[in-house]
Amino acid sequence: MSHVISYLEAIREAMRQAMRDDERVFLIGEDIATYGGVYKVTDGFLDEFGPRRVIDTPIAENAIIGAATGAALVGMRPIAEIQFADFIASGFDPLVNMTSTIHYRWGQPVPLVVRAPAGATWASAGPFHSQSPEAWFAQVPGLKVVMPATPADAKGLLTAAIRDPNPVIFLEQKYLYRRLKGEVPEGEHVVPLGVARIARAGTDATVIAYGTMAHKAELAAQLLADEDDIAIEVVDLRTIVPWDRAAVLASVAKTGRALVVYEAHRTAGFGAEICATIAEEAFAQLDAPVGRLAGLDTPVPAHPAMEAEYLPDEHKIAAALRELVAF
Amino acid sequence: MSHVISYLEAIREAMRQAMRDDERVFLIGEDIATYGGVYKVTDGFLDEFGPRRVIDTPIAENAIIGAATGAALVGMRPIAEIQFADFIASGFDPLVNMTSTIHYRWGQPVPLVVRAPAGATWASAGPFHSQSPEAWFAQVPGLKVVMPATPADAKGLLTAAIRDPNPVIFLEQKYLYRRLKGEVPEGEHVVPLGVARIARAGTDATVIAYGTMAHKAELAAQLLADEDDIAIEVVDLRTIVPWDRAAVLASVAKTGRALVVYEAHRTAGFGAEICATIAEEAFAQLDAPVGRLAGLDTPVPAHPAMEAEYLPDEHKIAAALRELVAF
Amino acid sequence: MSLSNDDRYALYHYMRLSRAIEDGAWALAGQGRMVGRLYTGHGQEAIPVGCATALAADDVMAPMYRDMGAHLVRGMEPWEIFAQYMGKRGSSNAGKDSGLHMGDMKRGIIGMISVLPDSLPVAVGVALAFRLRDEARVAMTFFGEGSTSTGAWHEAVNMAAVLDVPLVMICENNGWALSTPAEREFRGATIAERASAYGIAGARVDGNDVEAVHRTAREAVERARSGGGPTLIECVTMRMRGHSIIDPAEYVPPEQLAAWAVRDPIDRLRERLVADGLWDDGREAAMLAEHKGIVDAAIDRAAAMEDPHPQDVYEGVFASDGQTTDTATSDGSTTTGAGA
Amino acid sequence: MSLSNDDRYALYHYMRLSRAIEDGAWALAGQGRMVGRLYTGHGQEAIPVGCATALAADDVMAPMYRDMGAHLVRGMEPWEIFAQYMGKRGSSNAGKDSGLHMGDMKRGIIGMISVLPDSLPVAVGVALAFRLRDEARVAMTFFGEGSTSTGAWHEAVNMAAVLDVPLVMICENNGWALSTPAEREFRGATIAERASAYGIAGARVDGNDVEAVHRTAREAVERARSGGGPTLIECVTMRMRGHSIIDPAEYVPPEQLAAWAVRDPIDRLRERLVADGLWDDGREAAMLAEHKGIVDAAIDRAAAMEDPHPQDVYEGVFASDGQTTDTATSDGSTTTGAGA
Ligand SMILES: Cc1ncc(C[n+]2csc(CCOP(=O)(O)OP(=O)(O)O)c2C)c(N)n1
Ligand SMILES: Cc1ncc(C[n+]2csc(CCOP(=O)(O)OP(=O)(O)O)c2C)c(N)n1
Ligand SMILES: [Mg+2]
Ligand SMILES: [Mg+2]
Repeated sequence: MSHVISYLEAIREAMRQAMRDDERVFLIGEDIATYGGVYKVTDGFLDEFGPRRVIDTPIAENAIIGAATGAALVGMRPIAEIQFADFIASGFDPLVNMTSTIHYRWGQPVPLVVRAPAGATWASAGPFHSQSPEAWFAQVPGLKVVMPATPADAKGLLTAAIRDPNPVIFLEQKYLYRRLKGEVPEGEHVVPLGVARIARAGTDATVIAYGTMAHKAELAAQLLADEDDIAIEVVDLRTIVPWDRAAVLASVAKTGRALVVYEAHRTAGFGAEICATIAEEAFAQLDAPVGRLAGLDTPVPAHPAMEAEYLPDEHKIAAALRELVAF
Repeated sequence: MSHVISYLEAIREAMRQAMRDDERVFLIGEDIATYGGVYKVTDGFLDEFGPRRVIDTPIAENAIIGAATGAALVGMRPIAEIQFADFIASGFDPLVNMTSTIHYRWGQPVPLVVRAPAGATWASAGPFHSQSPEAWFAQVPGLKVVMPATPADAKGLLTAAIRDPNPVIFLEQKYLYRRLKGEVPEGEHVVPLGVARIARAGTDATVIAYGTMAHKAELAAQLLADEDDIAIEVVDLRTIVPWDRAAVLASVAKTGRALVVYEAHRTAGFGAEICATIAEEAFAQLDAPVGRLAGLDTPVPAHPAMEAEYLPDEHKIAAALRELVAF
Repeated sequence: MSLSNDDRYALYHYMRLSRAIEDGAWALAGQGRMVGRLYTGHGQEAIPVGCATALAADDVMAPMYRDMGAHLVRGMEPWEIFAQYMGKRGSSNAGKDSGLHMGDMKRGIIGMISVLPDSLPVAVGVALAFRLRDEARVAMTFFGEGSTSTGAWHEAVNMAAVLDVPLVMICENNGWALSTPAEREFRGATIAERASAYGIAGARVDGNDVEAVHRTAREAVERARSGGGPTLIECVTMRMRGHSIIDPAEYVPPEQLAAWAVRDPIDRLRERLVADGLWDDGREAAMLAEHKGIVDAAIDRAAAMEDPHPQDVYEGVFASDGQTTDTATSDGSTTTGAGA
Repeated sequence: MSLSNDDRYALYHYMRLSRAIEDGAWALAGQGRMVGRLYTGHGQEAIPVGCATALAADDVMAPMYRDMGAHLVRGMEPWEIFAQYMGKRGSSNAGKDSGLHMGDMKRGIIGMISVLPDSLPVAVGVALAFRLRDEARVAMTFFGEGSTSTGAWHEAVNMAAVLDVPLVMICENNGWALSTPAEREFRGATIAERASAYGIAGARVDGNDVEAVHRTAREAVERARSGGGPTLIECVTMRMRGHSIIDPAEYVPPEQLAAWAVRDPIDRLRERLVADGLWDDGREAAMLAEHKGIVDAAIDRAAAMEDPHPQDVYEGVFASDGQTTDTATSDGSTTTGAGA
C-alpha cells in the first residue's frame, strides 16, 4: 500500500510512526512543539505525543545537541531539530568532538538523529538560510550523513536513521519539502543507509548527485533524453556517509563518463571526494575527465538573479552533460 | 641576512616584527600573555608589548573570534590564538557565518588572523589535540587558509597573513614547532598567499602536500632518490585557500603522475579537492590514476601504535610513490 | 539629562518614521516586491530610537533586525532601506543579503547576520579596540531576550565584563522568541538581574517609554565613555506582530496583545507631548503627510534602481589589498559597498 | 543527614586513595610510561569524593579530568585507571583516548572529552531522559571555574533550568584555569550567585571540607530527585599543582599555595577523625600501606596487559546494529568496551 505525499509529509510520517512504535523516540528543538517547527514538519505532534516527547528548548544549538547526546546515552532515541542547517555551526563542537567520538572512545552507541532543513530555496533565503554543510560532517569520523531526494527516501531513510545506533545528520532539502510529491509506502518503510538509488538507467554518462541535485539531475536526464536522445544514468547517493562507492563505480564502469553535481560550495565540497574516488578507482574506464558542477565559492546570495547564477539546475546540468558526452 | 631558527621561532619572529611595525596589530587568546601560550609561541610578548597588545581572555573561543572580528572592523589587525585547532569547533559559527561573509555582504574588509596549533604530534596528543581541520574552512567562501611547512614559510606566510585584508586561518603544524629548523631571512620576509613552493624538482612523479606532510613528502622524495633512483617532484601548497592550481597542474603535466598527501581524515579532506581538480584538468596528461594518502577516517588515536597507523609518514609516502611510479 | 523639546520631537519623528517605513515595507512585501523576508519592530520603536539617540556620531552600533529606528538615527536614508529591501544593486548588501543586515562603517553600523546574536561578540571587539586605543568611543548592540539563551551571548557578555570594555548591551525583551515565550527561554525573573552576576552595571526599563529608554541608555553610554565599563539594559516591550510577516502568531494570547496595545510607544510619547502643549492634531497630520511623502519617494527611488546582475555574485568574496582599512583613527575605516 | 563513622571513613579512604593513585601516576609519567598527559586533582580530592558519594548507584555522573575520587566511588578499580593511563588494549578507552576520559555506562560514568565543558550539556540530556521517563534518578557533572566562561556552559545551565531537570552541577573553583586566575575568567564575586539569575538553587561551599561538600551535594541530589530541579554548587578550592604535569605553574603566587597548603582536605578530615577519637597513627599507617599495596598491584596488573595493536585503530568508529542500547530501563544500557 502506498500513497502520494510530499517530501515533507513523508518526513512527518516517518517520525510519527517511529514515535508510535518506540516510546524512546522524542523530539527536541526550537519552536517544534506549539509552533510545529518553522517548516511545520512537526505540526500536530505536540497534540498527539504531548510535551514530554515534543520539547521546545531555548535558542541553544550547542545544548540541544549535547542534551540529545546525553539522552541517547541513557537509552533514549532523540531526534533533534536544528531550525536551519546553517545554525548547526552554533552547535558544531558537540557534534564533531563529543557525539561523534563516544563510540570510538568508549564503546557506547549514540543513537541520535539531528534533522535540519538544508539547501537553497530558489526563493531568496540568502546566505544564512541556504547552506549545504554536508562536507563538514563527512570529514568527521563517527557521523553518518543523509540527504534524501524523494519522498519515499525521505521516509525510508529517516526511519533507518532513527533506528541506527549512531549519530546521523539528516539534511532535509527544504526546496523539496512541498514541491516534490511522490509514491510512498504507507506502513513501515526502511531504506538502508549507504545504498545508492539508480534514479534512472542510462548508458552515455553517469550523473552522481544527492538531495535536491539528484532531483535536478533527473530532470536534466529527461531533458537530454527528450532533446538530444542521450541516455544518462542518474545515481542518487542518498547518503553521504556511508556512501555507495560500489554503485557509483559500477555505473561509471558502464558509461565511462561521470559528472558529479552538488549544491554546496564547489571547493572542498563532498563532490570532490566522489570525483577523487572515481578518478582513482575508475581510471581505466574513463573516456572523459570526471566533471563537476557545484554551487559557487561565494555565500549563497539573496537576490534571485544571483541565486540562480549560484545554483546548479537542470539546464546547467544538461549543458555540462552535453559537453561531457561530446568529449 | 638570514639565520637558522625553528618553525616556532619563525612564527614568533613574524609576529614580533609585525607588532613592532604596526601598532594596530595585537594578540588575543587564552593564556598567551603571562603564560606565553601553551606552546610558548608568544613567550616574552607581554613584557615587550604590554597587556594592551597581548590580551588574555576567558575560555571563550566564540567570543575571541567574534571580538577579533569587531576589532578588525574598526581598524585593528588582531591575531587571535585558538589554543588548539581542535577547539576552533567551539568558535566555528562566528568564523563561518559572520567573519567570512562581511566583505561579501557589505564590503568591509576584516583583516584578521586566527592562529592555531594543528595536526598530530606523533606523541599521543589524542583525538582532541591532533586534528587538521583545514577542509572545513576551505569549504567556506571568504576565509583564507594557510599551512606552512618550513620555518621560512612560517615567517613569510604569517607576515602576509597579518597584512592581508581578509580573515586568514593560520594552522601551525605543532609537530614542526621545535623539530624543524631552517634558514629564515632576518628582516622583512613576505611569502605571498596562494603561491606554491616547489620543494624539490623531479620528473618521475609529483607529490602534492602541505604543512607537516610537505615536510614528510620531502623526506620520502629523498628516500626514493637515495634508494630507488626515482626523481620525485614535491609541490608544497603552502596555502589551501587560495591554492596554486597552476603550479600543481604544471608539475603534473611534467611528471604525468600525482600523489596527494594530507594528514586530515581522508574522506572529504582538502586533498580530495586537489585530486578532483587534477583528474579534471590534467586528464590527458595522467599516466596513472591520481593517488591519495591521508589520515584515517577515525579520530586520531592516542596510543603510539595506533597513532602511527593513523598518520601518513615518509615511509608510507615512499611506498605509495613506488607503486605510483610502477603503474 | 533632561530632554529638550527638540530632542523629544526627534524621538517622536524617528519612531513615527520607523513605523511608516515598516508599514510601507509590509505593503511592498504583500506586492511581492521584497527580496527576502520582512521582520519588523512594530511596537518596539522606542528601543532602537531611544538608545541610538544616546550615541555620539563616532560611536559604533550593531543593531538587530527589528531596529529600523536605529538605522534612521545613524543617518541611513529611507530610500537606502527600501533599496536594501528590494535587493538593489546599489543597496548596502547589493542583493547579496537581505533585510536589515546593512553594514556601513561610515555611519558606525555593523551589519548583522541571521545567526543570533552574532553581532554581540563583534561589538565587544569594537569596544575593545576603542579601549586599546584610548578613544572615548562607545559601542552599543541590541538583541532579543531569546538570544540571551545562546552561548555566544554569554561568552560575549562575560568577556565584555572581564575586559571592561565601553559597551552598552540592549536586550529587547519583547516576550517572545518566535513562538517561544520568555519564560521558556529563561527561568530567572529578569535579564537585567544577570548583570550583577557578571559584575557589571544593569538596568531594567519600560521599553515602551522612549524617554525612559533614552535616559537609561544615555547613562550607560556615559558610564562606558568615562571608563565605567559595560552595561546590560533590559527594555521590556512586546512584539506586536508575528515573528516575521508570514507568521500569524496564533500562539500569542490576544489578551497580551490587547494589554500592550494601549501602551504603544508612539501614542504614549504623543500623549505626553500633547499634554505638555508641544503637539496637536495639526502637527500630527503634517508629520504623517511628510512621512508618507518620504516613504513614497523612497520606494520610488529605490524601485528605479538597477537590479543586481547575475555576474555580481562572483564579486567581493575577498577584499583586495588596496581596500584595507588602513587607519586606526577614530573614523575607523573607508567603506566600499558590497556591490562595488 | 549526619554522617556515620563508616561514611566518614569512606570519605577519607577515597580521598587518600585518589591521592595515592595520582602520586603513583605522577611517578609513572616521570618514567615515561604514560600515554598522554597527566592532570591531577591534588588538593581538590574532597570535591569529587564528597559529591560522588552523594549519588545513588543508578545515578549518572559526568566527571572532569581532576576527579579521580569520583571514579573510585563509582567502582572503577585502580588497575583499570592505570590500564587507561598506560593506554592498554583492555582499558576503558583501549588506547584511543587518554587520561580520565573513561566512560562506562554500567557504572553511570560519562567519559569526558578535552573540549570544555562538553560533558555539561550531555549531563543535561541524561537528566532530561530521567525526567521524561519519570525515573527518580539524578545526573551530576563537574567543571572548573574557567569553564564557566564558555558558551556551552551557559546554554546547558540555562537549559537545565528551563527544562527543570534533575541535575547537580559542581563547579570546582580552584582559582586557576591554566595560567588564568579566576578574576580574569569572570568579574562577578562568585559562581554560585549566578544560580539565582538562572532561577535555580545555588550554593557555595568550602571545597576542602569534604563533609561540607558531601552535605551540600546530598541536599542538591535530594532536591533533584524529588523534582526540585537543578542546583549549581560552587566548591571553593585551590589547584595545588600545575595545570598538568608539565606545567611548573610559576605564575601562581607562592603565598597562595602556602595559604592553601594548610587547608589540605585530607589532613583536615584526618584531624577531625583524630579529634573525634576515630583515627590514630596506627590506622593511618595501615591505610597508607594498604593503598600503597593497591597502587603497586594496580600498576603491575595494568603493565602486564596487552598493548593495542596498530590495526585496532580501524575498529569502533561506528556502532553496529546489534550493539544498540535497547533498553529504556533504569540501568540504561549495555556497554561494550571501545576495544571490543
Ligand atoms: C543561533 C540561531 N538559532 C536559531 C535562529 C532562528 N531564529 C530566528 S529569530 C528567532 C527568535 C529570536 O528571538 P529574540 O532573540 O527574542 O528576538 P525577537 O525576534 O523576539 O526580536 C529564532 C529562534 C537563529 N536566527 N539563530
Ligand atoms: C573549549 C576549550 N578551550 C580551551 C581548552 C584548553 N584548556 C584545557 S584545560 C583549560 C583550563 C581549564 O580551567 P578550569 O575550567 O578552571 O579547570 P581546572 O583545570 O582549573 O580544573 C584550558 C583553557 C579546552 N580544553 N577547551
Ligand atoms: Mg524576543
Ligand atoms: Mg580552575
